[in-house]
Amino acid sequence: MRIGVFVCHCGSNIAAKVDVAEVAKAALNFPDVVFATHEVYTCSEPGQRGIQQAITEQDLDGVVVASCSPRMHENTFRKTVARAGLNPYMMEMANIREHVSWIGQDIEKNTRKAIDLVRIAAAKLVRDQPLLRKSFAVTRRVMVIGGGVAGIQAALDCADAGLEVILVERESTIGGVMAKLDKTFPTIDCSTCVLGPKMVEVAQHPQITLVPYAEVESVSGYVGNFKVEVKRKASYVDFSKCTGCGLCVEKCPSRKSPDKFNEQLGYARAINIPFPQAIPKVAVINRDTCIHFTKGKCGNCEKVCPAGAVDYAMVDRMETFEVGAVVAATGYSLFDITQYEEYGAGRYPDVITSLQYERMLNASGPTQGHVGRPSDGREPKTVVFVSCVGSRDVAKDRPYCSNFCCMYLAKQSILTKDHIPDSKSYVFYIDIRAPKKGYEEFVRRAQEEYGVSYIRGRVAKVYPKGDKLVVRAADTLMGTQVEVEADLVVLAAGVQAATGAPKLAEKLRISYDHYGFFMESHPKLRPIETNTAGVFLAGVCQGPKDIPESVAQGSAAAAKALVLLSKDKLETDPQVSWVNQKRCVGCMKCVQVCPFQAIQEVTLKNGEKKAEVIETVCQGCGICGVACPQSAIGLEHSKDEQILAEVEALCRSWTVASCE
Amino acid sequence: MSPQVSYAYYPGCSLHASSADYDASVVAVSRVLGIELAEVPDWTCCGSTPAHNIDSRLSAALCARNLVQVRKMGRDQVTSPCPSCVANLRTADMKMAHKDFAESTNRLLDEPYSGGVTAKSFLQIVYEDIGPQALKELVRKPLAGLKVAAYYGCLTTRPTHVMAFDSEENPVSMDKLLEACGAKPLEFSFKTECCGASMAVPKKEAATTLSGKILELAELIGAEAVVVACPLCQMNLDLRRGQIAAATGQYSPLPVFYFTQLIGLALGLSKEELGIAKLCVSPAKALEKMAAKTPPPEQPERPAKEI
Amino acid sequence: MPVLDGSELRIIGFLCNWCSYGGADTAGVGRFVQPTDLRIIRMPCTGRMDPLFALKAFLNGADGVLVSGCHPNDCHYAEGNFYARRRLEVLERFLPVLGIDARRFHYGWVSASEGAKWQQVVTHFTEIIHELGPIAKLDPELAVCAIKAMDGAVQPTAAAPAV
Amino acid sequence: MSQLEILKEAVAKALPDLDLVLGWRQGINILRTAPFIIRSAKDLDNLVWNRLCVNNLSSQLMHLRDKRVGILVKGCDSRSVVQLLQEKLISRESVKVFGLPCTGVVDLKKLSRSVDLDRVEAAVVTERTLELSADQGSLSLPLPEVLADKCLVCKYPNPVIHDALIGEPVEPWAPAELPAQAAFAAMPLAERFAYWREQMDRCIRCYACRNSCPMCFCKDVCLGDSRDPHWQSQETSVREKWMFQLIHAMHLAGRCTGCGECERACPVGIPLLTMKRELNAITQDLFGYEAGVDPAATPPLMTFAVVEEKIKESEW
Repeated sequence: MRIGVFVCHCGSNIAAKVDVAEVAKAALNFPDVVFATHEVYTCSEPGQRGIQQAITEQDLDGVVVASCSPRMHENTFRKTVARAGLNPYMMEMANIREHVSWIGQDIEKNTRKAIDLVRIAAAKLVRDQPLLRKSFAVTRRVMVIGGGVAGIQAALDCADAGLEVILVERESTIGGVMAKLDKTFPTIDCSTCVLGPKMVEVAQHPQITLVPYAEVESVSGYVGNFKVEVKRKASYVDFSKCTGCGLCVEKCPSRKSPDKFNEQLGYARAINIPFPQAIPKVAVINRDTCIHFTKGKCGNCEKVCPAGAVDYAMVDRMETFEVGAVVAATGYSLFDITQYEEYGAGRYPDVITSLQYERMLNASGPTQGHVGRPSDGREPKTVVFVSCVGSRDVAKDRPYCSNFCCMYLAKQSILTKDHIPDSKSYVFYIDIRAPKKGYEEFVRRAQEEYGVSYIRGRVAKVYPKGDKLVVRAADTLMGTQVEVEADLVVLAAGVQAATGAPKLAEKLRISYDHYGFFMESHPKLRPIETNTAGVFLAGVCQGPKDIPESVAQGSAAAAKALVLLSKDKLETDPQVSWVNQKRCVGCMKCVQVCPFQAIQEVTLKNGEKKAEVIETVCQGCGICGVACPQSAIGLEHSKDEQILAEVEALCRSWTVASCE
Repeated sequence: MSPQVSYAYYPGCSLHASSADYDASVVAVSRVLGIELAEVPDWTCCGSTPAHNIDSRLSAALCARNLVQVRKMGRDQVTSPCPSCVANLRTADMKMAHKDFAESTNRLLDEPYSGGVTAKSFLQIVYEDIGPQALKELVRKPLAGLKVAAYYGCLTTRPTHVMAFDSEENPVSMDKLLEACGAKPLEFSFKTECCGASMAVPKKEAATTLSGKILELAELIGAEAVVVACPLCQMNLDLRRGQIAAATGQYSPLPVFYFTQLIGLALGLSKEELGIAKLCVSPAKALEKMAAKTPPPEQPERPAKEI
Repeated sequence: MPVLDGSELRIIGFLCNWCSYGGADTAGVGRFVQPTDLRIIRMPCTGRMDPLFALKAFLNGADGVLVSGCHPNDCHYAEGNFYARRRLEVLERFLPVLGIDARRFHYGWVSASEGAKWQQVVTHFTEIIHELGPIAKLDPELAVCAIKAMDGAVQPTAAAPAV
Repeated sequence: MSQLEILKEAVAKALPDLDLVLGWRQGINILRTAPFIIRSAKDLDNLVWNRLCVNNLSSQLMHLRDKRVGILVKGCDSRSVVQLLQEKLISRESVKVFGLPCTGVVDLKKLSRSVDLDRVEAAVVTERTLELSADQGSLSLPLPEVLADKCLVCKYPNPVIHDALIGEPVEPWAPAELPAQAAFAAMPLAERFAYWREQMDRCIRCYACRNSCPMCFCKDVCLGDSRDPHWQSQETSVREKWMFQLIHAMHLAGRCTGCGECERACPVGIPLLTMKRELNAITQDLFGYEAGVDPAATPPLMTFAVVEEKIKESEW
């Protein structure tokens, strides 16, 4: 074999800490290396041309590039050698930047290490073989998990572009948090008026199948061909029959159900339609509070339902969908404000979350838009807003910023003035974060036009004094302590990952961070992709975002799904397992351990049983290879041969060293 | 009753001086609750407020010495009624876990401290080792719904990682114990506010204002008495009542009990045993009110020798 | 980090491409200085890690073997690290039977985002290996020099290569 | 009727439905028995069953997968059969198991220390002794001294699986402490490496250990003599020889029933079973798993638990 070695300076990134010329020189002593050189920027246009030139001139059939991490440029250089007529898999990289020059100070040691890494790469290359991609059919259907604004946007864009879409929503209606909002900043648009039409469009779109009140149970398969098992939770109402007339709700005698949609302000009936604009507009029975289920009596809803949609016998149903791509848009949940005991949330009824306040402000909310204190219904004249409750607080393990609280606090303080002209609002903040178009101006309006007092400082304590709540805080600008006697205290509850997010991530085989937010593939260059091909992210599930960002990411995720499914066929990664049937004794241990059911038992003409890999199903983990005692099954490009070559090359360098 | 719980007892300076009544009530209550207290022989200053602001190593050394004394008793648990002592003892024990710190500190000592002693506040052991339920069963003279504001002060539960007891912002242990004794603990938001103790000497008005606020809110919510678990809190709220009145312009008549005193009364101990007479602000009114409501004891006073 | 100065020992690392290899990259990008003894071999998944690779390395003179993959439940292939955990735990406990100090082998989990953790792992492991010193040699020098001869024999055949 | 007669009768009865039956016959001398294949009733005349039937016949089963096979098993041998079934390497329908309760077999290696095996003319096993007679007189040896180590610690003297149990089940005995194992356990870490290096140095790479191992089913595609993949070179350095034993050991992790055939077959007497026992102890401790007792179980390394109770992952 004729190997060429190309050592990269990466400007001074590598050259400053590794003697690249020495590395190239040493490489010439390695088996089969016939050419070695070093280049300032191997990845640059001239750098790549140099490689191609050498391949032709030196008649190379394998190339080692010693530069940055393969996670960075493996594809670049595979394409490079391919353009010169080599098989892309006849290229190996030695990571002498991230793993050497950037972490080691001693040039001599770095150089020795770099030489070893090149030695390893060259040794493996000797055992490499050309690999060919295969193509396989894809299912041109997308599943969007989560029907908030991000999910809705992703679903609509995919559907408009002609893909079939399955939209799975945990609640009985789509709309997510945005549907609960009264107005949106910085325009003070009516939230429902903006979102409503999109929700209707989802319901009416011929390409979209809406699966409400359902959760993802399990995910199998792989990019282009996922199988997603979805659990349709028992709602005890047949959605296909329910017209949303609401008669059942009127006649329901159980009036003490927690009102989830209204953030537990007031109560709902046991059978309930979350809100008038719900999509689909259907009722759901709360089994825990329904008199029929708890006491075995009643049955009003069943009697009055004109459509005969009520079905007490309903049970959870499993349904499996085959899709080519998945968009995760599962949104977020709120930080539990009772963890701030100094604010007395949970003990003092008039300390509420910003989302509860939003419901209060909302004309279709529990108070029909009338702002009243939960304790006595009285209209608050002094309202205090506290920012960063569960954000930017290391003590509560929530060091991150929730991104949009500053803005909605400005909005809510403005709306407060609209609702109660003779009211006075205070906002306690750490910093005001208003970086986007029209945001800063909006906050100024709150301060200047609406006379909202912004006080820079963290609130230390909230305590009742008579029928008022005293809010004590430091005013860090004045350097004094301030106390405000408030009628109502609104806490900007921080954003945290949706309940169950990590579980879903594990089902989708994507990573999530310490706080449960899903991990993007690359923070800068692949913010929509995940490390699992075919799974994309949209909205707050990836990290706190406001509405426009979530919408944009929804569209971006749709675009990624569309690109993926734009062709009917996808190319396989040829780095999959292969069975050498001459060695296979048919013990089927590989079949037993394969997580993807990618290996099957076949019977040869002579009646012998052998294992066989289904290339398009195999994901290339290599678990099988270790289970096979005679190494009959091996993962292409990571075969025993190849890893052994690496290990031995390294050990040889050691034994030789010790001999000198 | 025979002891079930046994601790080394570190009173700390206050309890042998300004708050002898606290000491008395702790000892008396312990007898009835079956808590054996073995006073640490030859204990010295814990190095609290005065020392640790100036020299944390010296402060730690002072604690370490006392912890060594405890070790020499063959014990690994020590209790003190003073949260400030407890905080300092615990802090020292934690710091001494670090090799370098331990070495340099032990150099100051005749006998090195090698760890292994846990300090707990007396409140904590009554709450955790006896508990409201058991306490309730021992009550002979219920406190007849006396409206109390339980005031924990800054140190009883903080710093959280040091004290590791009850809730940092809204502790409930004392409330539950008093409730078990028949009192009516009120929702009191200033449970852990600062009473200004550490500023009392350099900046008196800081202490008086802060203490004033605490009393003001207690009155506002209708408390008939304030109950504390810290000698310094007690001193600021009780002894400084005149100064507070001068600072705030209004005199609050609220008595300030040690929680051990009220528990003692509920257990049927005499005012004398509990040093009630030592309180500056007379608790007479509160006590009369209780007496008026209390039914006559169903059994005669426990003869002293039995204890 | 004393080991940065001491002479190097022979440490070989098998890293999962999806997490720890990326974690090592992250450490590099963050310029988290590490001992230089370690040589990393990239694996598709710790599920691919045959304990025999480690044993092969030890018998061939490795002073330490480090395997690092994705945190449990976080495997790119769902189950790879679960199988690895069993296989490698058995290996770790088997080493003392062979007279190899179990501390010469370490397996653990470092995600792609944990650059700082990777620095600690490498530093800590290298320190341990330096404490233990070189592993007992298996065979006399003659084998070594045979190998050397072999290496010498393999010389580039091409006309004066550009260096 | 003696156990042997009952056995012959049982085998004779089963023969018609079987292609062959694996049993023992007299070997090259009075003390040796050898495996042999029974095809017809007349072969039964050569069948022997006594304390000298040491071979674990189940190591042949993998090669006879396409036949209907009858097999004679002692308690220890039966565990191999169970393990093979568990791994679906053989099918239950095609094996008929004749179980022989056993009170231990004679270890010829031990015996050869005190007698010249080839000159023994008669051997009788009594309750407590082995009675040997040769031309120049006779010798009586206490059984514990001549029984195989594995028998002294045997937990399963009665076959754990059988279609026919020949004779009465025997009462299991308390496992003895094995001096060899104890000595190894006491050996300091540093010495163990040297110990094995010495032992492995004696290996002649004859692969008798592998060929006699009932769990070693790769046989002619074994990594030991494969050059692709190239796990092993042909050189006879300690490294290569030790590596082969490690391959064997790791492939047996969680599968080895401790039948001891490897060590018995080793012509240079490498204490392979000592190594295997240590390994088995590890899988036993980690996964509470004992190979070859439950046909329905899964070998521990062929599965996993999301939360491993016994595995304490390192802090770092």
